[in-house]
Amino acid sequence: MSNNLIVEREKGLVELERRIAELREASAAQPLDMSAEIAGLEERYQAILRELFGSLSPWEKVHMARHPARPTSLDYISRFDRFDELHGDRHYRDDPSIVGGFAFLRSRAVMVIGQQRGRDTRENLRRNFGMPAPEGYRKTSRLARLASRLQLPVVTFVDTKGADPGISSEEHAQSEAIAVCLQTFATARVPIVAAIIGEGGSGGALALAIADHVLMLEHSTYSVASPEGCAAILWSDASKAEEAAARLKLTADDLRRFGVVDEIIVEPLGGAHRNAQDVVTRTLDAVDRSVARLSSLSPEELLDERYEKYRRLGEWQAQSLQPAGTAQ
Amino acid sequence: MSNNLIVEREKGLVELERRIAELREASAAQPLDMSAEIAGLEERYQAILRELFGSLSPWEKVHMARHPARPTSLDYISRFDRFDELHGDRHYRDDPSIVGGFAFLRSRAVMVIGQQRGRDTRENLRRNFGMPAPEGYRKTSRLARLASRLQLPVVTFVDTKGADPGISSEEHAQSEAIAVCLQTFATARVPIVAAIIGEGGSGGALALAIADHVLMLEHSTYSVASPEGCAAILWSDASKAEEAAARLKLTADDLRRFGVVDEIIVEPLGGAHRNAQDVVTRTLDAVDRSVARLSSLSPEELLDERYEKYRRLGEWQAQSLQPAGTAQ
Amino acid sequence: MMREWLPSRRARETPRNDAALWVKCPKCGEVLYRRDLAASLFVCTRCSYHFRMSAYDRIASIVDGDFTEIASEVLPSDPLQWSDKKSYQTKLKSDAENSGLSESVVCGFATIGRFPVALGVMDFHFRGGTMGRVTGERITRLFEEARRRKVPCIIFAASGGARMEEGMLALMQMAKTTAAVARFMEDGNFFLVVLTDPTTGGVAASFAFQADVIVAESKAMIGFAGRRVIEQTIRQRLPDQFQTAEFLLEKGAIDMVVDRRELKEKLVRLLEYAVREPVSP
Amino acid sequence: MMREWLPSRRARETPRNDAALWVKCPKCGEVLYRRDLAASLFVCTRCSYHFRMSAYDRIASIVDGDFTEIASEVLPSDPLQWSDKKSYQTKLKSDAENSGLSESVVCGFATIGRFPVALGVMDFHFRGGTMGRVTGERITRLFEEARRRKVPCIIFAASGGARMEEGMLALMQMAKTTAAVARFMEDGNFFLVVLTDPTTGGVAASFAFQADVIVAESKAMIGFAGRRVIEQTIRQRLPDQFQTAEFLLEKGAIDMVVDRRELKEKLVRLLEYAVREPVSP
Ligand SMILES: [Zn+2]
Ligand SMILES: [Zn+2]
Repeated sequence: MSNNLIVEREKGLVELERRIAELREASAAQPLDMSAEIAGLEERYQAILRELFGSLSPWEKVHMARHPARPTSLDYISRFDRFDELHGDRHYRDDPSIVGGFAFLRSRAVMVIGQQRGRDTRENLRRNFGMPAPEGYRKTSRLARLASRLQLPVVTFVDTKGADPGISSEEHAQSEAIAVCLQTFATARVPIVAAIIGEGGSGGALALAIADHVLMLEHSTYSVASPEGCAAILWSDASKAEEAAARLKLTADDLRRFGVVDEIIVEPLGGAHRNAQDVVTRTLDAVDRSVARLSSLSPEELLDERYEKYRRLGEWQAQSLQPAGTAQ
Repeated sequence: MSNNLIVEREKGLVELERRIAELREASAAQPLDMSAEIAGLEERYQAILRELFGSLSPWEKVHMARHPARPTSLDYISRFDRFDELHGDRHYRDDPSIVGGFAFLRSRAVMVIGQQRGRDTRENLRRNFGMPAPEGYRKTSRLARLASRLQLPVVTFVDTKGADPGISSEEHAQSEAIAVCLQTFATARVPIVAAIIGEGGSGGALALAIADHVLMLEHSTYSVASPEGCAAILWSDASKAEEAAARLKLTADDLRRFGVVDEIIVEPLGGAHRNAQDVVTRTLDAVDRSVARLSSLSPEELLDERYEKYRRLGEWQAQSLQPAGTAQ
Repeated sequence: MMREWLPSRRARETPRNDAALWVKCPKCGEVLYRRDLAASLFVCTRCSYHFRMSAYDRIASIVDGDFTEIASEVLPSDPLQWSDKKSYQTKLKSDAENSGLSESVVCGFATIGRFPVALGVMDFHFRGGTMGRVTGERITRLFEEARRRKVPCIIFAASGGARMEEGMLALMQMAKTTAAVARFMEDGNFFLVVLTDPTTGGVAASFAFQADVIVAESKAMIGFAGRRVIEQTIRQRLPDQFQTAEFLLEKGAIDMVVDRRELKEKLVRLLEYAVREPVSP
Repeated sequence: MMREWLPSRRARETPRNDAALWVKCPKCGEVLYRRDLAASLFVCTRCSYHFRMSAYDRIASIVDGDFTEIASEVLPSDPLQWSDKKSYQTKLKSDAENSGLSESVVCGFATIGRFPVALGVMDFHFRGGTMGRVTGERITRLFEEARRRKVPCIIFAASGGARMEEGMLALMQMAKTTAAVARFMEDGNFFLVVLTDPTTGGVAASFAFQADVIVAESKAMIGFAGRRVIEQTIRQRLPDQFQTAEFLLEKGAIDMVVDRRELKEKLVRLLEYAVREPVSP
């Protein structure tokens, strides 16, 4: 049994999908008209999909964001018109949990940087489950500085449980690595567009997400801490993660309302992996539009707008920042 | 037996020094006038000193530069009016072979950075015999950048056989660390004064010595490679180090003539360690004078002059650069 | 704020939850008379254990005299309408009562060794020093005002990280403070941080590690991930030394470790290098 | 320089000291026909071993057509009047005869994929690619002129380090080239380096590792200290992989490892990101 709620739910669907496919095949091979039967099954299938995925709770979205088949950074990056990967922090190591390099997005040269989890166990081990070490954040800072030097817009893909919490990461000053990354993004003299495509976990995610325009997939999550971590910290009980997920306001809708996210990319019913092709295309379109718009600004305008954006975020007075749906 | 030529030579002197001291003591305790005898011995002592140390060959200077009692960076730094050490490369490690921090030199705030070998075996092990690892050069770059930000002049003390040639130094990109150090010094917007106080070995020494004014102690050496290394590379025979020392033009006089060094600090007969107090004082005076002069320049003037200085150094045409003494 | 602010504020002494006259040192077990402990800046006179210090005690121990607080009118609210066992509002109120603070940081201007400085002091007694919107807002205003005044900024960090109960709005304070710090530093101003026990998570990973000079108090626990999280991840106990100030010094992450009793003198020395023009008394 | 420069210069092919028609691959032992080897850019057709390449062969393999050399009138002299078994002058002469070069670097301007670039190519066949005064002077002039023209600069590094026979004047070229690179880059110009076998010492530790993007050829030996020096220091044999391009990639020191046969295409791709405006043909 998978520990992913969504994967579990999908298991029933597989049987239905198989039956529809079989009927279609039979129908094509026989003179018998089975179109009514097929249509009936398909209607039922769609109804089940709507029932299962039509309205996802925050906790369900957490599982959707972690779905093993959900498109990862490389699924987006490979759909750029071209990608030339750059490696290393120039000091200590190349961290495979961060992938970055030059790319063309529609005929526009950009620097793209993404957090990359594995798409199977082996890759997950190699990529440390998408949790960057300090070397990964230092690679990120280096590439962002290079982009700033060469006047290339920066595009980032955020998909991490969080920064790596291991011993050597502490020994190599994880705090410093993230802090410098934040400072680099805050001061880069080029447009920055970030897309939260999966799990956006804590400061380790934010390190790649200080941006002039932040996109977020409908079922992605972006959170001050993982629900499990939050529950452990506040209630010493990780099993209360579902409750934490609900309280943390980590959904795209909530964050759009708070102004943390600027634009939401709608996902197909059942999640991005059910039509990855389409989701990636629309995401890249949205990134492209933002980069195009931001490219008309001077570096000074960009920096001023970026400063003001984050300056206003979470301003203390604004009662209007409260999510409309939860107002009492 | 010491493997240091100078230390060996000093052994005979010790006996003479002891006898003079004994006579002095005896003379004070007795009514007998021994002043003539004492004067005679002292004259002899001075004569021997002149004979032993009056004119040092390049190879002898190599040994003088490595003399275990020769004042080290900390012997200079401790004579600043104040010193507050700063540590670490902020990434990986604090390298004890580089000592740096804020200091007051005569009432002027500066950033001081020096290569520090050990003054005994234990300290030598801790300080890696004064051979900096990449972390040491990264600490140096960090402090130089900080000085540039705070508009503090930079004072460096150079005393190293060379950069550490170990496995982990290669793994941590020693080349990159030195290259960045050079670039940082080339572009620092504050006066830089470097003093070659002991052995100036290769790129690992130069990393702290791109400066607006370079001082060199009379018996220090500053060389493209250690004589042993040079002999090993060119002749696969490290025992020809003495010959290499002569050829390499590594003495203060040679380098002053080439324009690599701007000013020579004269040492007492027998070397700096015979009157460290005086040598340190005169060195700090000279550093102070240079810093004072350079402080009147704007950052742009400083950078232009520094650029031109190194631009001209080793210019290909200039026959006049040939040491006068060796012209044929 | 008037000169009298100090004695009145100082009436509340660390550790606050212990109303007794005697305090037991958690490290050496020595029983210390509260007034002696305060006189030694909350450092155990026997083993030098550094008790966690309240913000106003800290300020009093560092500034020359007056301290002009800013942004004290910026007060926390409850953007997520958070409630678990208690509501977030209730937690804020009870922390305010226990700590005498309205948020996890106190910001203002003062002189230290006659140097005018911007001073921000975090307090672990308020929500574990976590950074909420108001923490971020106050720190941001401090850097913005310090930039206008062209004075150095000193922050005493003490934090469990970003505050859960304000969700992403808390995390965004990392971005906001970072941007303010960057502008402040780009103008050539001096930023010094003192890491006190404990400094972790979103505070460590934003403004704290962006400082020009990073000082840490003896034995302070400093890191990104919490000790428990790491132990759970690697499934083994960490050495005691791990994530201490002394450990970080060896690892090159910080500039120096200082005993609290020598801290003010050290800060003044450091200011003398960076500023070089103390005001006349 | 005229269009005809290439065929005449290319007559001299690597490896130069072997006049025979056949060359044996030092890695796999395959006997290769010299013309085939040249056609495959001096990469063994069987095992992909990359032979060291001469500067003009390299240039021919990279540029679109013409190459306008600069600073070829800057010629080495003998500042230290060096002489050991042979005089330095004699060594220079014999290296010049064997390599067809007047110094260890050839600098000039060309187009690569229609991008105008400054191009500096070091050659290990001249004094082991060591950096003397003229090497430094030529590279410095290249960066200065590239800065004036606002074109990217590409350097192919191959070096045993600073040249002993010119003493400290050789070492000072690290400072000189660094200063020129810094000025060039401060103006926002793009600097790319290709590390070829071997790149060590003073060249690795100055301009080579200052580049925006660092490419290395497959299996190239790259490091600061020479392998022998390290082995003598640690008194043990190093693993074969140590200091190879692939090793450095894993250690995060370089951006990518490229097979020589794909190098030109890769360089053009990289220029397209950094420059974005190739000239019309
Ligand atoms: Zn105690
Ligand atoms: Zn072969």
